[in-house]
Amino acid sequence: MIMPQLALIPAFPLAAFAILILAGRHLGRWSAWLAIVALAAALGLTLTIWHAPFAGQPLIFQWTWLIGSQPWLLGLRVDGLSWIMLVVVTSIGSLIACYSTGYMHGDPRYSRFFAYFSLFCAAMLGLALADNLLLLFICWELMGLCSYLLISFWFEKPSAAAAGRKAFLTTRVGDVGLFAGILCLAWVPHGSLQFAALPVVAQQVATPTLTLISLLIFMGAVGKSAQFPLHVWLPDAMEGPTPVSALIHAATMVAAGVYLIARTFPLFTPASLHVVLTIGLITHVFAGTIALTMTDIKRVLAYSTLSQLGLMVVAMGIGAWPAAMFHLVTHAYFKALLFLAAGSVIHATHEQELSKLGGLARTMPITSTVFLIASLSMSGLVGLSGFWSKDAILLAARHYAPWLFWVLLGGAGMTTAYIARLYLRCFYGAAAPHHGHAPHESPAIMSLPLVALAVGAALVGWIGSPGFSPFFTLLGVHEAHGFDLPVAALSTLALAVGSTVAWIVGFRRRNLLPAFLRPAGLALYRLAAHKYYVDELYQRLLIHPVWALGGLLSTFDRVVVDGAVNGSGRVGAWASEVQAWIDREILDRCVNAIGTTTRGLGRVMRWIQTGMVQHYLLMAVIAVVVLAVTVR
Amino acid sequence: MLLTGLLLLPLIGLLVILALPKTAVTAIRSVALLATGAVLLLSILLLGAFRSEVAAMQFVAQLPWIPQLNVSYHVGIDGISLPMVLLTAILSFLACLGSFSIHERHKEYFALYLLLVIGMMGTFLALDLFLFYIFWELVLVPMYFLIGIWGGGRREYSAFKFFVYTLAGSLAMLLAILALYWHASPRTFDMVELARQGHAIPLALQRLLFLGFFLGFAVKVPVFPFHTWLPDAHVDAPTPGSVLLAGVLLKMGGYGFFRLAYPFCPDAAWEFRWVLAALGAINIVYGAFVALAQTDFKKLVAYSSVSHMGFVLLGLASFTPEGMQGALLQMFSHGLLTGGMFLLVGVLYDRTHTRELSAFGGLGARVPRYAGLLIFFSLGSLGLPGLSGFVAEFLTLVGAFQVPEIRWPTVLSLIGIVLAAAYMLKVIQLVLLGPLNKKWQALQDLTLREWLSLAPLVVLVLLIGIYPLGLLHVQEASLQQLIYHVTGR
Amino acid sequence: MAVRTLVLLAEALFCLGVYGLLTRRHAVGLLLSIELILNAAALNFVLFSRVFDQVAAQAFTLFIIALAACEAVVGLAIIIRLTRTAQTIYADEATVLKG
Amino acid sequence: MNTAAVPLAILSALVLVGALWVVTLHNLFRAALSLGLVFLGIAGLFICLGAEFLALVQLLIYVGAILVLIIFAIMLTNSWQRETLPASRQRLPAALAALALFALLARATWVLAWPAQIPGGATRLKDLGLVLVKTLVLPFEVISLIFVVVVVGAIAVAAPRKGQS
Repeated sequence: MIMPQLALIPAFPLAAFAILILAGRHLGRWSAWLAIVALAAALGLTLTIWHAPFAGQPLIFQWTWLIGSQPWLLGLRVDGLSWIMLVVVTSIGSLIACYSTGYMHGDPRYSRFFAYFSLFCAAMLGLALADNLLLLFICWELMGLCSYLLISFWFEKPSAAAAGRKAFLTTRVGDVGLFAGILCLAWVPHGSLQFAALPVVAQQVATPTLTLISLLIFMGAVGKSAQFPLHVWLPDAMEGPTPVSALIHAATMVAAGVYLIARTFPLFTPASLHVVLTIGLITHVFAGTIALTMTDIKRVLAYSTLSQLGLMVVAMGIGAWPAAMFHLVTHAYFKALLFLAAGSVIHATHEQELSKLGGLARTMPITSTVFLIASLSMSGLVGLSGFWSKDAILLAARHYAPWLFWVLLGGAGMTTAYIARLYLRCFYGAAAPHHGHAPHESPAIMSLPLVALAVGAALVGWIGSPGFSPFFTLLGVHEAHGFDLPVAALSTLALAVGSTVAWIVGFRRRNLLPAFLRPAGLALYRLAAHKYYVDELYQRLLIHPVWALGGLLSTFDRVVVDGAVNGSGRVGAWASEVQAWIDREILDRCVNAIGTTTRGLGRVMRWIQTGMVQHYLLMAVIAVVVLAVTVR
Repeated sequence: MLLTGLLLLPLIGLLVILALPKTAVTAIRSVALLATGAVLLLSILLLGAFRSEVAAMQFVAQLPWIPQLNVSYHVGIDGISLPMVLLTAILSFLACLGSFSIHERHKEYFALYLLLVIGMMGTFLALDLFLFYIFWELVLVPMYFLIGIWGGGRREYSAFKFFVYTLAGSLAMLLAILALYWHASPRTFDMVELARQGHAIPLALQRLLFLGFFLGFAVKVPVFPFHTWLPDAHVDAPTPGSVLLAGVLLKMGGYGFFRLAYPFCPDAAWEFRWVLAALGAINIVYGAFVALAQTDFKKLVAYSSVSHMGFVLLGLASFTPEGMQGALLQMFSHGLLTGGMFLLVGVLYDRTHTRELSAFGGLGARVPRYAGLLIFFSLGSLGLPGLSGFVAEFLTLVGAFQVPEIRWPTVLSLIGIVLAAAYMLKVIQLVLLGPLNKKWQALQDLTLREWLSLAPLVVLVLLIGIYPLGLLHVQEASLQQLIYHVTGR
Repeated sequence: MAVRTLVLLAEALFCLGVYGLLTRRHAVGLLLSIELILNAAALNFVLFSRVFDQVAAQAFTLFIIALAACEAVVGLAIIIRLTRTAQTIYADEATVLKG
Repeated sequence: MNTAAVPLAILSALVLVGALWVVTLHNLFRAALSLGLVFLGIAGLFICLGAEFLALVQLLIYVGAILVLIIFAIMLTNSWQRETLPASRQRLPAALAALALFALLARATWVLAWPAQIPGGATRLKDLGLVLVKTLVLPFEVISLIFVVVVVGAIAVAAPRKGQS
């Protein structure tokens, strides 16, 4: 079914961006409402077309963008997968936009914030709607730009400026991989960039090529979803305003990598899926351990995001892409909520160091409650959203390999541990002394979205729960998994263990390790607290060499290449010196002789040339006479 | 007739300026602006009247000039030259607006400026090699004086280097032109006729001819290792000079490949495509690396030009519709983007009299409009989708990637994309972000005139980035014909 | 005989004019000499008009008189100008043309 | 010698003497007056040749206008007060050249066969007028154009410039 009005969905926020960037200064606080209304309109439009994805009929709108030996089409497509993304983005987006009106209140670049915010939403919606890799890539890059602009939003802080640049460049490395993947995919025989054509392509193309293409595409996902080798930008991205962290760096953009894998899943071969699984697993475990040691609220949440994204990628790696998508959705809600609640804390106390926080449960009851709900949901308390999605992944893992199941179960325990540690130290214990006014609950415009998201974080998982699963229907998967009691029991056990450990070690500060293991434990702790020194490693191995190479080539350019030019110029000058000598000593003599003669003649002529008219006339008359006499 | 108008209008402006007294600065400026504005209008009319489905030359005008040598005044345009003509018209108008910040010797400046416009236009319009060469060389003279008189820094050195370097390249081209002339039967400078005879030239001679043309154009493009005049000339040229230098003069080199080197020596061009591709990749990566290390704003942008022009070479080497479209579009887009960048550098230099990147910092808070535009053009340069640079680079890479012989250079040049982001973000970070440097507390934001000279570029960059089809349709037929001419496919 | 005499008279007049043109140092003197030359020509025209019975020749005399008037006016204007700017009216003192 | 030759001879002598004075007299004012003598002589000759109209014009324009103009100019430039002009340094070569020129011309004139007598009769004014507006209409018009140019030019040349008194 062809529907041009699909273009309206991203067009609303895009229009809001255009208005805000051009005239935002004059709109004042109305700029926020413009962004919210635009997003709400996109949400409304998305909801009105619900029947098509459920009926399994995709809505399509295509147009020609480029021409060459073949026309290059861009297109929009709404099917179950993209519809889910649309709903997630627009619903969370509009709630976060409401929240931001309070959070960003009084900022000198208030309208600019909402401009970028709208552009991001437009790009994200475009990405979800894209029916081919080209448009997806375009939106992908635009999101990267918005991420950059929003991370560096408070650019007066050098750390924020540096973080934005780091984010952009790191993801760009991944993007080049994705770009190369697109290039390959476009020119393998029978290649096509249309998602709908990918299953056919996968059958036609040789497996090694396919592995290469899928790995290149996965590289893009690694960059955007901050998977292991390219994860370094995400924790730094917490320099941005907290609503941005919530929307872009937790709920939507970073999940786009997972969405990309889901979209291009037919291309992935077993070999490349192994790579995906490995990367995801490394990220999951490794980020989880770092999250245990971080002392900054937002950084804990950032590493938690990394870990959860790793979990989704693991699910992709074992082929359970519907489960991964399911976790993406539930994660979007509870992680956005966690960030917003953390933002509420930061807004109230102007503090994000765990050591300087505590006992906020009394002064900020709403924030405390929603934070608890989100934490429990993420930890997988039975009945809450996170439980259902994590359960689906655990089930799939058990089918894949038992060892993986146990590792993921450990990961689940770790998840509970770090989030419980965060919650307890933030909201319980002795209230930290505060400078100035006492912390207070955030205004209604901020707490209402919190409550709304809390409802989502608690209940949204039910759409994928066994027995009632419109979610999987939307994705066109009918092998609905049943409720597996042992798995549920084990995951609850992991939750209990994790939270107990967090209570004892993280909150009460008891060291449970036997004495002989303590040095090793401390070393491990240090390693994790320094993020395994990955940043430092990159600095040494990558960034310094690149800059050094730039400097080297620049010197080479100046000294060698330009030196060659100037050198040949100098040789030319020298040659002309020699020639000049010859000219001066030999040729000039001859020339001078001619010159002297001429000058002598000239002197004679000059005597004639008196400048007096009568003189000339006399000459003329004499000449006439002479001519008349001589010429017959 | 229309095309002759493109040449006559600036000429009339030039004569009027020469007749005006030195002191009538306003009148001189208005005449120059009117002349370039009229050229712009005329070229837009041309675009309207252009029939994009026709591959052959259009609006042809031919008058015998030196019949003894079979030289004629012969002008015409096709889908390859029309974008270049448009680019020249747009940039000369906007740079003329930007020239209002010139403070001394107005009469000479604007007279030379219009002479430069005539030269550039003529190069893109000429269909007679003799005429082409005259216009090609005509460009050098005013540019030499623009850099040498109104420039800064080591302007005499740079102007001289520019002049001699380019002239040396042109001599190689002149040799090739003369060889072509003597080889053609009947002897002619008619480019259309010479192109028709292209395949008839023996391959050995074609190689030599191609080498000659290559040297001439490689200096102009510029191709590594013939590029070192470019940073010096750019840095020391006055702002409008840099704009035209980067925006139009470099394109003359690329255009030369399309119009001369490829049609006249098609077999040699086909044979040497891997050389072009390799040099293109080197340009992209090398230029980007060197740009990364620069501390002078203008020099950085100059090296970014080296990098970006590499894409033109890469696209040219592909002989695929995508690649050629990309190369031509890259020339257009790079003209707009670099033109904008240089105008912005000039704005900053006018106010602060420094171009050291480290001397700035935190300007984003002080001059938000300027910051917005600088970010816009930087993003365009680093190839952000939605802006013109991306379309061009995408087409180029897609086109080049499908040719097995030049696949590895293409893959190599992907590094350039990351590096482009690195040096452009470096600029943004050093100039706009961070705490405000106290020295620039009273910096003034863009004035209306500066805003007017930049806004059209913004619109065009966006337009091409979002709807490139318009320009691609214009180019399509002629490029298809060229590809068919060279490859027979 | 009379015709030849008159032609000779005109020639003498012409040569006297040339002599004056070559020797007069005063600019007005030059002008006077030129008038002599013109009158010599006029005399010839009228004479030949009678001899060959051509009325047109007389018309040319008229033209000569008219041109003489013009020449006198312009010459005098130049002389006045010269006295004002060069402070000299002697033709051989105005040597701007000297190489 | 017939009677008709007498006035011719007198007039010729008048003209010659006047012309000689014009080019030799040191006093410019007197030279100008001698030029008047020449004009009168020429006018007389015109009458003898049957061109009465031209004689009238000659008197009116030359004597009445041009000569007066010249005398005015002499007076304006104060040249008449200087009694003697410094002699030109090229009088001798000039005289020789002029004589040579005359010899040349006279020789050429001498060898030609001229009609013995001047034909009689007078030119009808109507014929002259017709020639002017028919055959010679173009030069006639050109002359008028030249007049305009001369008037404008003379004013432009002689008018005092800005900054000069």
